[in-house]
Amino acid sequence: MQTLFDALSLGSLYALGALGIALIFGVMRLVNFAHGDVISFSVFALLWPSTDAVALVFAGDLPWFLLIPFVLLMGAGLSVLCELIIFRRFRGANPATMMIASFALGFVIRYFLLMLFSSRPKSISLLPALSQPVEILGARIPLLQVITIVATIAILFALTAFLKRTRFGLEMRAAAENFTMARMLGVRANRVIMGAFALSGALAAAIGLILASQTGTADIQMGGAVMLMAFIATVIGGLGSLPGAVLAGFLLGAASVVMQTLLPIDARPFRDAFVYGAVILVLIFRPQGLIAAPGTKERV
Amino acid sequence: MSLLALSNITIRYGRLTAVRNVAFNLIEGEILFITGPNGAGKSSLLRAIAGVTPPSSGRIDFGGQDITGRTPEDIARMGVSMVPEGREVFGSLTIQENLMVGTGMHAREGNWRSRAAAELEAVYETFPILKERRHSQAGLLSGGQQQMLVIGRALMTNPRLIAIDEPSLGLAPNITDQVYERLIALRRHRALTLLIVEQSSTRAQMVGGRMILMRGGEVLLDGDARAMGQSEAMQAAYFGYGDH
Amino acid sequence: MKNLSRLTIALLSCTALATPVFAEGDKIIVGFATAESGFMQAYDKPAQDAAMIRIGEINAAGGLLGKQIEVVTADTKTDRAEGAKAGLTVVDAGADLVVVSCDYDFGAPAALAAESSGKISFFLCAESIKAGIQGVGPHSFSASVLAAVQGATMAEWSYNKKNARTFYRLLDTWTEYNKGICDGFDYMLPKLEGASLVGEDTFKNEDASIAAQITRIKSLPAEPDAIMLCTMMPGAVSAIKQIRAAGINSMILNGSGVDGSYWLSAVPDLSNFYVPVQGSIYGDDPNPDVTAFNAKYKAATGGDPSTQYVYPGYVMIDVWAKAVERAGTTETTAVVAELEKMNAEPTLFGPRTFTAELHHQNSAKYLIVDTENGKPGVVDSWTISAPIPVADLMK
Amino acid sequence: MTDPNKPASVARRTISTPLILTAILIALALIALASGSRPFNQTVIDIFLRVILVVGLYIFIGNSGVMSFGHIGFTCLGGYAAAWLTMPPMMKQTLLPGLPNWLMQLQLPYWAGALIAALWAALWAAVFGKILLRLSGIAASIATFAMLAMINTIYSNWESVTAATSSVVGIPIVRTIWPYLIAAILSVFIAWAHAISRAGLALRAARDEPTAAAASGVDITKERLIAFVISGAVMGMGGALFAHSIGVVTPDTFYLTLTFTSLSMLVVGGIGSLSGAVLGVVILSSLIQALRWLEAGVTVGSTTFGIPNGLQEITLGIVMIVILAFRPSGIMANSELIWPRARPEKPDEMSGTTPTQQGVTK
Repeated sequence: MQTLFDALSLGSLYALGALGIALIFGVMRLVNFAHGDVISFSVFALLWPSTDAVALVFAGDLPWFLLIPFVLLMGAGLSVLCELIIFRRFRGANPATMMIASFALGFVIRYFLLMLFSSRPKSISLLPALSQPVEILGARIPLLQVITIVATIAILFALTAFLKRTRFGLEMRAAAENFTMARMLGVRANRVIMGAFALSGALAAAIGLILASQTGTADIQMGGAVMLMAFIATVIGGLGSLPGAVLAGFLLGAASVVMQTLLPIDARPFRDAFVYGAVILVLIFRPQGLIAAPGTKERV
Repeated sequence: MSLLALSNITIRYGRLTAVRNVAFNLIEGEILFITGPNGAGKSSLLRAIAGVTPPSSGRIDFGGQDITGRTPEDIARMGVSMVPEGREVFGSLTIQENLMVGTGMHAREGNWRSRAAAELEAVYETFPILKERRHSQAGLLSGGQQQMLVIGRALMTNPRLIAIDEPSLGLAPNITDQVYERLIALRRHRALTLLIVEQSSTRAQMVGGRMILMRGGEVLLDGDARAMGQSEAMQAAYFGYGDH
Repeated sequence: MKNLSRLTIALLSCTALATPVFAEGDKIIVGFATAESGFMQAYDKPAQDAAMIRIGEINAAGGLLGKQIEVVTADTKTDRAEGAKAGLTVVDAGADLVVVSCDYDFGAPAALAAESSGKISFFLCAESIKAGIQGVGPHSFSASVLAAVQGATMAEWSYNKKNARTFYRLLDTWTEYNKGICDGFDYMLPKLEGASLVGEDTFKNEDASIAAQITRIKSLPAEPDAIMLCTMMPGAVSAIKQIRAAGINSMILNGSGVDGSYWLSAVPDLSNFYVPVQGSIYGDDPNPDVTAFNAKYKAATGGDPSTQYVYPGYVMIDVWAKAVERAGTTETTAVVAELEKMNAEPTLFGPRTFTAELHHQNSAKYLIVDTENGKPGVVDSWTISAPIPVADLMK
Repeated sequence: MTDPNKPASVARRTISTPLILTAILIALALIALASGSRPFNQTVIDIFLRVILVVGLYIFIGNSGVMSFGHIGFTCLGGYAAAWLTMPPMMKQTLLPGLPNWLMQLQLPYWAGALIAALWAALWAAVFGKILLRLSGIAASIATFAMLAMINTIYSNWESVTAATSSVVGIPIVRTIWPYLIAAILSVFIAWAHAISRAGLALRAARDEPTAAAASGVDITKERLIAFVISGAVMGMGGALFAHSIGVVTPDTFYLTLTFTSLSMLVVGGIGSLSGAVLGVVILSSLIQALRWLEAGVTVGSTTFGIPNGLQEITLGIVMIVILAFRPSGIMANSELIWPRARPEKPDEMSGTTPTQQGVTK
């Protein structure tokens, strides 16, 4: 029971991350290595620039109903800015070039944060009320874990509704699958890509918020680990497949938690080696991903 | 007045020249077949018109406006609807969603669905099979059904010109017949202009209308399809090719 | 015999090579090959500032051997290859003492560069036994105390003073420092009669969630008396927060790496939380000189010390200068010999001992800081009953 | 199907590329020598090491077109192999007690260690390649990343053999520049020889025209495996020399940062070009060095805290983005440095945009 919650909450983070990467990958075949730095940025947006060890909270003290939109907006804003200034110039460049450009961009964001905030991890208390345990079905579970899972599910539902019900969502899904065809049907490329970046940035901010409330830390490298897992989830989920990304994210989280639980103590530090081994196996048996959209072909 | 006018179009890919100095006009309401062997540059020409790969030199006008170098979405919004080769359906979307993709450009978010409803009904009327399966994934349709879907999808954008690349490719002859039957009927109904690329000229001769024969990136012949079928030039053009 | 003479020749040639080129009559040079950027900067800079304070004091009092101490710096960029370059840079600039990064892993390349040039190197605050003879060479020292001593101190103190009998060991496998704390704990635990280890687990500092590890603790039949948490920043905050959020209220024992109040806001009302420190940054150190130093540090840098890792930098210059004074020269072998004679040499932050076998502290007087309701304060002080033998440290 | 690309004539036509690159490397070494500064010497050693690594990456990525995130794993294997082979047995007993006895007693000179390290890395490249290279595209990239992460996790935790995350010290330090120069030149020639070999040509043909190449009987998986193993060996050698350059190895040295910096240098230089690989390193490294000097130039008195931390890295990132924006295929794109007079008929011979051969098209 408890393990299930553990797996779900870790999986939620990976799923949200994978979704953010898959959205952008879908519309412009960009593996966005700056995603992790957008996560960190959204958290630091809550603080005043300072190189002291004690975090000077700026927007972090807002009540939650203002705090959450603020963070999401920061993530979306930065992401859109990246697209406007940088990625627009790389439309149609080969994937390796775009990838390295995104990596360089992430590098710039990271060191920009370092310049303002120093490399020392800062401690912040976000939404402290969430650090209390609650009783669910006989298990005492941190409230934050519950909220993480619920929020992820809510985000997933909202996103699904957005993608299914609205015109913009429909255009985005069409563009993710076949960008040129969508344009030939009058779908505006810039708008869709910008929308994808905004959504992806907001998702990154959501992860940042969850991570920061969970760990109580703002670290310029905090987004990196989640992004790597999310990146892997995107690929094993099936390229450009949003449901696949989510499914794979949850599976990776579950694999990680289950292995931590089942492996003997001596093998536990090697947990990640087992997880990555499993990733290789999945890739070999399903190179097209867990959920490959019918009729799509790899365009990388 | 011509709806579409191409002048001196040349298209290069690196050192390879796919289309050389092609020029022709298309009158509103006309039906034009572009035929010719594989590699003649037909598809390149269509992609240039749709704005996907702009020509290296030359100029394209549509409805009196210069559209050379415009983006595909701008050109689509001006009324050019493209049905590319290979029936590029959105496999993971349902049929109805496929049809709806192209309707967004004429509507605001609020009245989008209601405005598209009439169009949708019209397309379903033309292709009843699409209505029957409207909630299944497009990737699961047969080739003929997909062809109907992409034509229907092109119609949904309310175009002035539909450009179709190889509508008969990979379809059984009787399905092809059906597809053409619908196209002709549509043209009559809606005063559509049709630009159809086919490898073989037989279909053009059956349907009638104007035909352009291309080879090696150049226009060899331009004239009435039925008349051309008998001409010696046509035979020569075809016999020049085909040693492979 | 033959070997010995060859060694002597080698040593002589080393020093012969090193000294004449840069021997400058009127000043003594201390070279800092430390991180001025990258994540180590956060650890190096405070300790370096403290070292600068001691240098300032010495210079103000007339200098060392009558000469002023000058400082040269080179940035390691928190990068090992750059570290080697930085080490060479300060040696080439004529450094008599090479100060290297706080962490063993990041300091070692510069220390090795100093060692191969026959210079004394001092780690600012490395707490691995390798930061010294064992991992660099006979001229290398560390200014701090071994991590193992911290783990052993916490185990012994909590056993004696808090009556802790059941322990849980949670290790973050990220760094040697973390493992060092747990090694010290492992060394001490069997010596405590009636104490038992009821479970153990590992995690990674960067793990986004340690929920699975916490679930394992919670599935124990009874909450352990104490959790020995061997980790460091930034993962420590996350781990502590998650442990408390899961409703586990056992006392948490730590290494010095989590000292500081700057992060406490992240875990509101943290209680039952114990950290060993060399000196208190909270203004309640039993030694008033420490509090005076804190004021001096604030005057020099504009901020209070944020953790106890400021202090080793001060100690470092202090003991080195004493050794130089006693040797009457900055020449490497003579200074090393003087340093190795130090036995419980008093410093502002506790006694220091160096031997020909160990250039590090395998026993130290620690203050115990207890955090209750988010307020840290010194509650006790403890020195482990016997130094940890070098053989145990090397396993 | 006539084959105008007989190896001998191809070699003659393209030999100028490795020769020019060698000249650049030698010039760098001479500058370092002339400067007489030990830190600068170390900087040039660093550049040579990166040349080895990036050329190693080029051998696989450049020729196959498959992005690999895993090659630094081989560097890790090489670095640790060098430690096992060249450390004094005394040190090994304390630091790495889990080594088998014969290895424990062994102490080889650094060059022999580096050669064996290269073979060791090549061996593992063969094993991993056999498993992974049936994949292609981004799935292959992710699989190589998973491989890197596995190697890293194992080396970070195998206490008795790799000392886990702690630094392995006692590796003899080689501070003279020549071995690194020779190794860098060697790797350039290996890359060149592979590129003009039948395997290299076939691999590039498969990269540019997969269907055509498969139709003409190119076994893509096999050709990729060959490139993977050769590049693995070069990366392994680079890892070994890296270990000797600073005398310390840790697993996290050979992880994401090194992966991305080397990949960046390759992409900025031009992913499909050997000259690009070398120039990418030289240009970006010079840029980094220049920025450091600028930074140090602001030094006043005894402290250098004048410039905000991170400005140098930000500049570097921006410069990279700008280069890529203006030259999306990298500085060299797909071409190679050649003597002007020796310009062959087909200038892109080396880079392998070999025109599709007749008889292959349908």
